[in-house]
Amino acid sequence: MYTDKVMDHFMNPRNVGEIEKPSGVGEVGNPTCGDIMRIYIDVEDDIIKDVKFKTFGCGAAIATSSICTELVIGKSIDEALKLTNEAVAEALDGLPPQKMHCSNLAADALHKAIADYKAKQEAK
Amino acid sequence: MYTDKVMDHFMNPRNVGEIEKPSGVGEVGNPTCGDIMRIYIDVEDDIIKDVKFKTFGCGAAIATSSICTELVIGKSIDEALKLTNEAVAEALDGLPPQKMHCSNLAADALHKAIADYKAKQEAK
Amino acid sequence: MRRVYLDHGATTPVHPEVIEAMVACMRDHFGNPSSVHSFGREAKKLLEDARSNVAKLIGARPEEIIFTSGGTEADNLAIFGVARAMRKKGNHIITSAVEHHAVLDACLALKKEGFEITVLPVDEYGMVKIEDLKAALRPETILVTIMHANNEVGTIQPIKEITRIVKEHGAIMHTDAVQTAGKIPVDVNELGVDLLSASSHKIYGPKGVGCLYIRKGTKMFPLTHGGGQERKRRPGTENLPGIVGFGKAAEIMTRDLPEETSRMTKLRNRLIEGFTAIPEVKLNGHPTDRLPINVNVSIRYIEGESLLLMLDMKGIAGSSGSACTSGSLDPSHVLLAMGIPHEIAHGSLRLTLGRDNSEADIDYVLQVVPEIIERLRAMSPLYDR
Amino acid sequence: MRRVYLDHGATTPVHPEVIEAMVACMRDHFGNPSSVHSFGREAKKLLEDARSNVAKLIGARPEEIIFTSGGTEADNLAIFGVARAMRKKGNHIITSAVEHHAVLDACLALKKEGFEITVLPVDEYGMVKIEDLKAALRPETILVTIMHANNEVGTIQPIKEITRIVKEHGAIMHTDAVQTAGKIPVDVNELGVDLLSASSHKIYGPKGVGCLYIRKGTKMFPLTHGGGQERKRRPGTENLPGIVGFGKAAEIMTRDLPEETSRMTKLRNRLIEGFTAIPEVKLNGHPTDRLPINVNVSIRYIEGESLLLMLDMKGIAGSSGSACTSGSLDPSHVLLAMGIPHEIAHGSLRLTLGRDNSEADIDYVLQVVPEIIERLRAMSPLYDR
Ligand SMILES: Cc1ncc(COP(=O)(O)O)c(C=O)c1O
Ligand SMILES: Cc1ncc(COP(=O)(O)O)c(C=O)c1O
Ligand code: FES
Ligand code: FES
Repeated sequence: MYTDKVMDHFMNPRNVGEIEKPSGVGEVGNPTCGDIMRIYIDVEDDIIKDVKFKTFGCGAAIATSSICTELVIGKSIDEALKLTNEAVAEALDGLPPQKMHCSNLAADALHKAIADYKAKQEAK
Repeated sequence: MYTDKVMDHFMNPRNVGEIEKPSGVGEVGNPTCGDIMRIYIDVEDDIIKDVKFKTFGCGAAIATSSICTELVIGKSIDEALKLTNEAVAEALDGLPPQKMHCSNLAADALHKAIADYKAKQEAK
Repeated sequence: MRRVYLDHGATTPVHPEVIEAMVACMRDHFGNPSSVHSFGREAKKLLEDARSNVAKLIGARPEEIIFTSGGTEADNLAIFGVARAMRKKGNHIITSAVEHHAVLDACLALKKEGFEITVLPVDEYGMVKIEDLKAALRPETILVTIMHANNEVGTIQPIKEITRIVKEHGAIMHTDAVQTAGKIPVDVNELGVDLLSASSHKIYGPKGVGCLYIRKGTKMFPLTHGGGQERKRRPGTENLPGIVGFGKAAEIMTRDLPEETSRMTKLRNRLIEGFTAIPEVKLNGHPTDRLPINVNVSIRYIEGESLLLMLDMKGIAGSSGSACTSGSLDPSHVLLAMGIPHEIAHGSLRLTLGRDNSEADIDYVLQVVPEIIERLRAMSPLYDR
Repeated sequence: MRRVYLDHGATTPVHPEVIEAMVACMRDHFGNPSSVHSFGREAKKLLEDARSNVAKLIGARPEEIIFTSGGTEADNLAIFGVARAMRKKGNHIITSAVEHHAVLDACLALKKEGFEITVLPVDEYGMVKIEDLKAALRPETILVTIMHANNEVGTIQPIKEITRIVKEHGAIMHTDAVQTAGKIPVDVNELGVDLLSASSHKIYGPKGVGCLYIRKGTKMFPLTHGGGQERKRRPGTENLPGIVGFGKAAEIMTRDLPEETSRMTKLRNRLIEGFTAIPEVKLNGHPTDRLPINVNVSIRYIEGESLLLMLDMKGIAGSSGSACTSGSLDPSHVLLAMGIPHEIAHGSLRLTLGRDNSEADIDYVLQVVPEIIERLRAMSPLYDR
């Protein structure tokens, strides 16, 4: 069902956890299945220094969460905002059709975390 | 499907053929399946001395024709008239349910032959 | 005693490689293809490999194949499925008088649901006439279902031409290819059909499995409801060993088709020559447009069942009409539709060849049969002369 | 790696004796049971022997057993068959919220045909309440279909009592016994039901075959049309190898039932104790009126699929909800009907035991599972503390 890359990220997820004092936090629930992801980002000079996540969801949800963190660490927030669900799925060598919706979770949560960061910046 | 007795009478039918100058002949077509039987009887002093048959029909039709001839040779025509389809089927150790109608052929043809004989007698 | 099986049109022996594949499936990959775990994934792989093999046999794409419990279910699924889905568009269905009961009886059942059914007649060879089809098509015709080759007399219908006309008219075309898929070349795109039924047990696969080819975009309802298997078109835990067997059989048939076809044709022609040399024995069905495995003759003055029984005592297995209707007393509806009189239809014999038949088998049959015919004719009141 | 199959509720390995019987059937008795000749008669005998064995498993007479392509078809045949035959008498059907999709979806399809469907709720254990049934019965109720035991949570319904009420009311009673026939004692006369569905692949027989018990005198229409097989209630060439396998499986289950039941119950109870000792893990289904093979637990803060995948990496095969719906994203309709909240239902695990499981398997599972739960909880945003 899943590619080797999905299974690798599922069994050995990168960057699981929380960031003590995050620059931004985003949490989304997947409207299709009800699964949940929370993402923490640590931003310095508009560059994403660190990302951590927690996910309640299927194998694809956990794997996309994991690869998403890898894809954006070291990127600028503008670059990170360009990350699409398709790009996430592609980085995992694809997802089964009925699991494409799972890839939404990661990118959406990331975008939300960045929005949270931006809102906090403006509030300063 | 068929009992050993049916198969024996089918493979080695008794009294197949015609009688040159029969005392009576009966022919019936089976209303259920269209099969045909013709029976010839040779009667002397109201006793059936000889019987022959010809049958165009299924295995059960041939076997019942055969056993029917055996059952009535040597019998009086009154006794022969009492021969029922059930008795014919029973003498063969039974017939499959969907083949019970085949046993009609023999007894009906016999009764018709006897009627033919009687009619000829009266005509004399 | 020598046993010669000549009833391959009714069912075939299961090919040893098919049995092997099924045993391996049951022994090592028994999982439910819907399950997430490794047992399920292994089963799923076998299922999809089989689907590819069956698709290949008829030139289809794997995703156009829906597995069923046999040809009967495939026919019913096609006919009820289209009728119920297209009811708003029209209520007229066309079929032919020589279809298998799975098609005919499904159409009759739809009649009770308010559909109108036109049953096309056939000519003396069992062939549908194109003019009749053209005349029968109406604006409200939603489905035409005509078999590829007849199971009793072996006549092959001009499905490609029929389909062209049906498609031009805008109706859906189904063909029952239970007797052809695996026996003669069948290609859904060459034929152009929207739906095509096939069955495993006619081509050395196991009984109880078949398939319906459904061209992408064809609207139809399922017959049964439940789990989401087979793209929701045919729910229920898949008959995995059966499907794997069907897949293996399809693979073998695809491989051996050209060779077997020419071998069968030779044996068939010898049988036909031998039988028609007997007085008052006549070939039924088309002389050339016929299945390579099919011989069907009418033997005057003789009734079919007693002939079959006598053959059986000599180890020869044949049939009279189709096996499915052998419980019935009516003479074959196919022969009657071809204009053959009742009592001659009653005396028909079908011998259908297969991979296990040899020249020696034919020798044996041609040696044994004339005596049997003579014996039965001697018993027959119709054979007075 | 150790492989522990704990998904016998989804499907079972095929018993070696079953495989043997099927191979013998395919190798030596491949005939069509409808054929007149010796090949056909041999096949017919195997068919009827299997029918006797299956009948015996559920205390029925052989002539009351109709073979189908599985539990799904048996359920559909029962429900559509009665509905269409009894339409004139009434249009109301009662079922329960925890039925298998084969029953629920068939009922929903009938709704579109104008039938009224009452779906009885269940209590927290998944049990139908007798008062609810009584309240739902109407003069126009023609059919009540309630499963014998639930496939997901294992709860056994009081079918005997339910049937008594339904029969007093004059309606027809069907029960889906796919999860019970062969696993706990099932006797159609003791239960009193008119119709009962069973399936082969849940009891170490092959997939793709099942049966419907039809009490003599029960009026029903067929689902499909064609040859006269199975007393015209289910046409099509019989799946002989599958049926022979089902018969053998039924024979083995009849023989081994008491012993296996007590062995399964012990293993089940160990699993339940082990799981419920883990914090925030709760048993689903009835604590005592449950299948001896069924364990179903909700593990808070964890999602089912990822749990299954982790177990799978350790060689343990389980399921989350029923296998047939594993392609779907909705949490189990059974757990939701029992009042379990969405995200807890999402984190349910079903382990179903079988003949091949040992005490050592249970040891292994109970050793592996707590770590996995811990790992997944550590990843879960719901498990903040
Ligand atoms: C032309 C044709 N259609 C349909 C069928 C039915 O197929 P099955 O036996 O797989 O149900 C048969 C054979 O019985 C057949 O010959
Ligand atoms: C309770 C119940 N009913 C029906 C079915 C369907 O049976 P089958 O898989 O044989 O179609 C199943 C299993 O999938 C089941 O557990
Ligand atoms: S199913 Fe919910 S995220 Fe994959
Ligand atoms: S079927 Fe005609 S007499 Fe038997």
